[in-house]
Amino acid sequence: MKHATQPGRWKRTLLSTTTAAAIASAGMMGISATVQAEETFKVGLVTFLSGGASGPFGVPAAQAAETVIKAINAGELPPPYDTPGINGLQLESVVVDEAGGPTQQVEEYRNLVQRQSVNAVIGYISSGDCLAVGPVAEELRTFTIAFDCGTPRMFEELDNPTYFFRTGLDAVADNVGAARYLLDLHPDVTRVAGIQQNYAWGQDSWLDFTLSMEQLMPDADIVNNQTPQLFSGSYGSEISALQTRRPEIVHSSMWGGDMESFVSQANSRGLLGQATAILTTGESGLHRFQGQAPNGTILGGRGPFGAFMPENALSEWFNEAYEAEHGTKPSYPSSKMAQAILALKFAADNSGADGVPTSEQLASTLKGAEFESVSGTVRMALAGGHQAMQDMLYGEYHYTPGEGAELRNVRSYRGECVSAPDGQNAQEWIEAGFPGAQCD
Amino acid sequence: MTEILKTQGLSRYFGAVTAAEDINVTITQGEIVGVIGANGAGKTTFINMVTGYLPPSEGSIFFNGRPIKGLGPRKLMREGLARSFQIPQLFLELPVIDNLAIALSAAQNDHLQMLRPVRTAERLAAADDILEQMGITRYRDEMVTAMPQGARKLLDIAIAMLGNPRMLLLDEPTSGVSMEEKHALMDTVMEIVKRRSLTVLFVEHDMEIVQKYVTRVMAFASGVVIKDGPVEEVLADEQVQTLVTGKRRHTRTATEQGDV
Amino acid sequence: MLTVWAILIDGFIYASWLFLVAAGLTVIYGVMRILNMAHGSLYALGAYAAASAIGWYYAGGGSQLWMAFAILASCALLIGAISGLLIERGILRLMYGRDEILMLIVTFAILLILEDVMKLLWGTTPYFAWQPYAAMGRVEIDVLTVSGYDIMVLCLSAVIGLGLWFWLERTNTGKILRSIIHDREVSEAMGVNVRRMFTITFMIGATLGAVAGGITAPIISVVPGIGIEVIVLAFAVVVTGGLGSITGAAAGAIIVGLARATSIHTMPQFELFIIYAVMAGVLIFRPNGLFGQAIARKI
Amino acid sequence: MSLQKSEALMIAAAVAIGLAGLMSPNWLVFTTTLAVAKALVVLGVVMLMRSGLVSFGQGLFFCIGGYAVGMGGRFWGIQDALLLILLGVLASTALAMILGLLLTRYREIFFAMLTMAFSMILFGVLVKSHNLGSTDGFSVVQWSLLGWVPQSGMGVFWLALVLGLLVALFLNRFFQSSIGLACEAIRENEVRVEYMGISRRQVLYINYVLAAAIGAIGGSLTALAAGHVDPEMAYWTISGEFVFIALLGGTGHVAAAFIAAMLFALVRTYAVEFMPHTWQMILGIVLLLIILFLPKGIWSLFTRHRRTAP
Repeated sequence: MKHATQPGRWKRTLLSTTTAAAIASAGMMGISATVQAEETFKVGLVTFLSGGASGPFGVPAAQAAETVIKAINAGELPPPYDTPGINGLQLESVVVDEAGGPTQQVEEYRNLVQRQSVNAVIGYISSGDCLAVGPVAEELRTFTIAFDCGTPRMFEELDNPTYFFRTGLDAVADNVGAARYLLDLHPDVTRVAGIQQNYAWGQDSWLDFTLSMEQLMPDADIVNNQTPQLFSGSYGSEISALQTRRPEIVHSSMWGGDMESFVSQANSRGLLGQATAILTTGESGLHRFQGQAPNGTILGGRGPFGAFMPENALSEWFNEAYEAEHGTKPSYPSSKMAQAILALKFAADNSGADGVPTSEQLASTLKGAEFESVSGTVRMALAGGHQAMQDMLYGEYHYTPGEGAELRNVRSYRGECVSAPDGQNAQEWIEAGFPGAQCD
Repeated sequence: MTEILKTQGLSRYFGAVTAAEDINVTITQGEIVGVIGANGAGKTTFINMVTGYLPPSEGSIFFNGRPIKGLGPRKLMREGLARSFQIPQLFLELPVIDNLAIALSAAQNDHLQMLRPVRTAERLAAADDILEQMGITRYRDEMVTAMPQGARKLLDIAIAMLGNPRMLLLDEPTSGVSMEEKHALMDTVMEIVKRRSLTVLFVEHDMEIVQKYVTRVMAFASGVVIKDGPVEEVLADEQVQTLVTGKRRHTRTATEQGDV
Repeated sequence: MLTVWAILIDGFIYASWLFLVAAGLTVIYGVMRILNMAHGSLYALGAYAAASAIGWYYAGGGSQLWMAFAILASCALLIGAISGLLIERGILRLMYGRDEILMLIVTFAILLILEDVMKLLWGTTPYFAWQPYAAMGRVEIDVLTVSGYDIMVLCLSAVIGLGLWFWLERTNTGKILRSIIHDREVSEAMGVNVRRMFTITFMIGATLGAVAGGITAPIISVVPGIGIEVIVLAFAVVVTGGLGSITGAAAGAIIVGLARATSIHTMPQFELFIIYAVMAGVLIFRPNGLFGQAIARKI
Repeated sequence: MSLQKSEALMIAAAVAIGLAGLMSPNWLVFTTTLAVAKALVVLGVVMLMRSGLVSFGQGLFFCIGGYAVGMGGRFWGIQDALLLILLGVLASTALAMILGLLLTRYREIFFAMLTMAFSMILFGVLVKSHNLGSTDGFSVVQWSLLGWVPQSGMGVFWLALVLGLLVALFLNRFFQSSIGLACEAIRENEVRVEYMGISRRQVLYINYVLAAAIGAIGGSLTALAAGHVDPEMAYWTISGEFVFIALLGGTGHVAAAFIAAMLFALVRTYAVEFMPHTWQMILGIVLLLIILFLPKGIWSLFTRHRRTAP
C-alpha cells in the first residue's frame, strides 16, 4: 500500500489519548489532515483484507484497483479512458479492511470521509456493510460506489439516493438467470436440491432461485436445501444428506473457498457424477478447479465479468495487465472493481468540473449514464439511475488436461430479462411471472 | 447449664473411606472444648459437618435445641455458629479493613445495599476496635497478602467473631504460627472469648496449648471419638497417648494437611 | 433407513475429525490448565504448511500418494513442534501462575498475532490440496458414498486417541504428568521438572493441532480465518466432554458429531446452533462436563 | 450523599468532552459516541470481572439492546430514543433474570463458555430470521429525543455522554458499596463469603442482571449512532473485544473503561489505516504487553504511585 506511515503522529495519538485531552488534540489532527494538496483526487477503497472473503474477493479486487489506478494515472488505458488521471487529477487511494461488521464499517466510512478527506469511496463486498453505509453516504454527501455487494434490499431501503451507486447487478439476476439457464439446457429436470451458506446471501439466493423455478419449471421438485455454516470448510454430512435425496441438479450460491471445497468434496464423493451443479459464483474458481469440477458443471460470474467479459479493447487490456502484474487471469471480483473505478473515471472526466469534481457533479454525471467498461457498455438504468443493468451469463465448465479450463455453451440473458423493472420488488415480480421481462 | 451443640450418630463416608463415624457429642453453653487427633482422624470433617460445609452421611445435629442438619454455612452463621479455618480464608487482594467491613455489613444483613459505601463510620469504628483487640491495627490498610501468617490467623478469627456468634469453632488456630507467637495469639483470642462468654471448640495439635486453655478434650482417631472428658484424664489415657499425642511411640511431624 | 445409516456414518466421521481437532486442546488443558485459544492458529498453520507443501509436490509433477502423506505428516509435525516450542518458551513461560482465564486471553492474543503472521507468510489466496483426498477414492453404499480419505481420518483419529490414552495411562511420562495434574506443588517438591514437562506437553498439544490441520487440508480449501472457525467448535467439544479428559473429548466429539449429523439430515436449519445447544444442555445437567471433575477448595 | 472528588472530575470531564464535541470533526464525535457506548458494555464485563467471572458472551445483551432499538422503531413505531433504550434494557433484564438463575452456578471457563454459548445461540437465531434481514441486519429508522429530531450525530453524542455519565456515577457508588465489595469478596474467596452469611448466588445474580442492563444501554446507543443493527453484535469475537477493552482498562475505576474504549477505538482506527494487513497483530501484541506489564490495566498508570485510594 502506498500511503506513508507517520510514526510521529502515531506516537502523539497514543500518548495524547490516554489523557482527557484526547478529543481536543485528535480534533486538531483531523483539521490538519484536510489541508492537503489539492491536485490529487483521493478515493477510499474498502474491501476485505482479512477473513474468509479476503482471498477470493477482497484481495483480487484490491489488486485490480492497484492495476487500474496505476494505468489511469499513467494514461495507459485504451480509449475512451486514455487521458491521464481522472479529470486531469492524479488518483490517490486509501485502502481499508472491510472486516469488523457494519457498525465498524460505518465508523471507518466516517473516518475516510471526514478524517482522511477522501473525495469518493469505492468498496463493499458484504451486503450488510452496503446496507449500513448507504444512508451514511447520503448523510455525508459523498460519492460512493458499491462495487460488489448483491442485496436487492439496498435501493429498496434507501429512499431517493443521490450519492450512492452500484455498478453491478443484484443477486436476484444471478438466480433468475440460473433458472433460465436450466430451462434452456436441462428442461427435463425433476429433482432439484440446493446447498447455501447459512447467512443472508445464501438465504436470499435460494429464495429467488426457488421462486423462479416455480415459475419457469413448475414440474421440478425442490427436494432438499442444506445450509452449512459460513466458512465451515468441510461438507461431508451435507453431501450425504443431498445424496439421500437423489437430486439431478444441485444449486449453490456458495462462494470463494467454501465453494471450491464443496466442489472438490462433492466431486470426490461422486455427488457431482449423480447430479449437475449450478454455481452462481462459480466463475471465481474457473482457473482454480483444475479438473476438480466435472465437465458440464454450470458456472455463473454475477454478470459479464471475469471469464464472461466480452471481447473489447478494455477487457483485453485488463486481462493482460492484470495477468502481467498478478500472475493469474482476473476473476469476476477483479472485473467488478475495475468497472467501478472506470465508472468513477467516466463520471469525473465528464463532470465538466474545474479541478476536483464535487460529489454532486460526479453523482449527476453517473446517474442514468451509459459508460464503457471491461464488461461492455454499462447502462445505469435501475434504481432511478443508480444501479447498473447488465446481462447475466452462464456457461458450462470444460477442462482439458494440459490446456486448461474454458466455458462452453455460454448463454447470455439481457438485463431486462433477469432484473425486475425499476421500482418493483424483485420477489413480487418473480411470483407474478416476470411481467415486462424482455428476454429476446 | 444449657446445652448448645449436640450431635447424634454423626458419620461421614467418602466412598469406602470412613472420615467420621458415630460421633455423639454434647457441648454446653460456655464450655471451652479442645479437639485432638492425628492428621486424618476426622477433626476437620467433624467441624465441616457441624458448620454445614459438608453434609453428613448419617446422624443428626442440634444447635440450641434445633435440628440444623441440611442447613449451609450461610444459614448457620445467622443461627450464631461461626468458625475459623486451618488455612485462613481471607480476601487476599483486598485491604484488611475491607475484609472486616464486608463481614460487618453481612452481619447487619446489609450486604445487598448498592448505593451507600460499605465503609460507614460506624463500621470503620467497629473494625478498628476488633483490630485493636487482636493487636493487628498496623495492617489496617494493607492487603492481606502483606500480612504474616500469625496475623492472618488472627484476622481469620476476628472475621468469625464479627458475626456475633454464640459458638465459635476454631480449626487449628495456631498451626503455621511460630512457637513464640502461639501463646500470645491464644491469649489474645481467649481474652475476647471470655469477655463475650462464647462457647468454643478448638482443634489443636500442641498439647501445651490444650492443657493451658481448655477444660474438656475430645480425642479423635480414625474418624471415631476415642475419649471425651476432662483434660488430665484424656491426656493420661493410654489409647490416646498411643494414637494421638504420640507420647508412647513417635513424635508428630508438623505437616499441615487438611483432613478433607 | 438410508437416512439413519447416513446419520451414523456422517456422525462418526465428523466426530473423528472433531476429536482430532480437540485432542491437543484437552491434553494441554489437562496438564497445564491452559485453555489454548491459539490452538485454532496451530491448526491453521498445520493446514497451510501441508497444503502448500502438497501443492508444491504435485505441481512439481509428483503423483505418489504415500509421498504426499509423508510430506503432509512431516510438515505438520515440524511446524507444530516448532511453533509449540516458540509459543511455550517465548510467551507462555512468562505468564505461568496467572489466572486460568487470563491465560485464555493470553492465548487469544497469540491467536490474533498468528492470524496475521500466516497472512504475511501465505497471503490470502486459498490453498487447495485436493489431490490426496481425490486419490483415496470412495466406497459406495446404495446412493451414499463414503470417501476413502474420511475413513482414513476415522482410523487415524482412533489411533491417536488410543495412543494418547496409552501415553497418559501406561507410560512413565504419563505417570509423571498425572502427578502434575493431581498436585503441581507436591510433584515439584518430589523432583519432577514441571517446566520441562510443560514444554513437552505444550509441544505435543500444539503438534496435535497442527496435525489435525494438516490432515484436514486436503479436504478443505485453506483460507485465512479457518483457525477461528475451528476453535469454538473444539471448545464446545472439550467443554461438553469435560475439560482435560481424553475420554471426555472422545465422548464430546461423538455426541456433538451425532447431534450435528442428525440435524443436517432432518432439520438443516438448526445446524448453526445445535453445537451450542448440546454444550449448554450438557453443562446444565453436568456442570463440569461429562467426564469433568470439580476441584474442591482446601480449607 | 455528598459528591466525591472522582465524581466531580467525571462530571467535569463529561461536560468538557460534550463542549469539545462542538469544535471537533464529525468523525471524532462519532468515534467517541461509539466508544462511550462500547464502554458501557465493557463496564458490564468489568462488573463481572470484579466478581471473578469473565463473560465471553456480553455481546448477547449488546445485541439485544441494539435490536430492541431497531425493532422498536421499525415494527412497533416507537420513536423516542429513551423509550427505545428502555425497551432494550427491559428485554435484556428479563433475559438476564432467566439466564442468571443458571449462570450463577458456574465459574471460570464454564461461565465463559456458557455465556458464549447463549450469545451464539442468539446469533444463530438472528441469522435464521429472514424477516430481520438475517446476517445483513437492518437499518434503524429516524428517532427523536423527547420530541426533538436530531439532524446530526451530535444528538446521540450528547445522549451517550449523559447516559454514560449517569451509569458511571452509579457504578462508582456501586463499586464502593456493600454489594460491590461482596462481589470482590466472592472473587477472592467464596468459602469465606458463605461463612459470613452472604448468599453468593444472590449477589452474583444481582450483579449479572445489572451488567446485562448496562450492556443493553451500550447496544442501544450503538444502534442509534450507527443507524444499523446486525447479528454480528452477538458473535463471540465482539464479546472478545469487550473483554479485551476491559483488560486494557482494568477494574480499578469506572473511568478506566471509557479511556480504554477510546484508546482502543483510536489504536484500531490508526492500525487499520496504516497497517491494513497487520492490525490484528498489533492488537495481539498490545494485549500481551498489557498482560505482562500492566496486569491491572492502564488505570494502574494513574494509581501506581499512590497507595490505597480513599
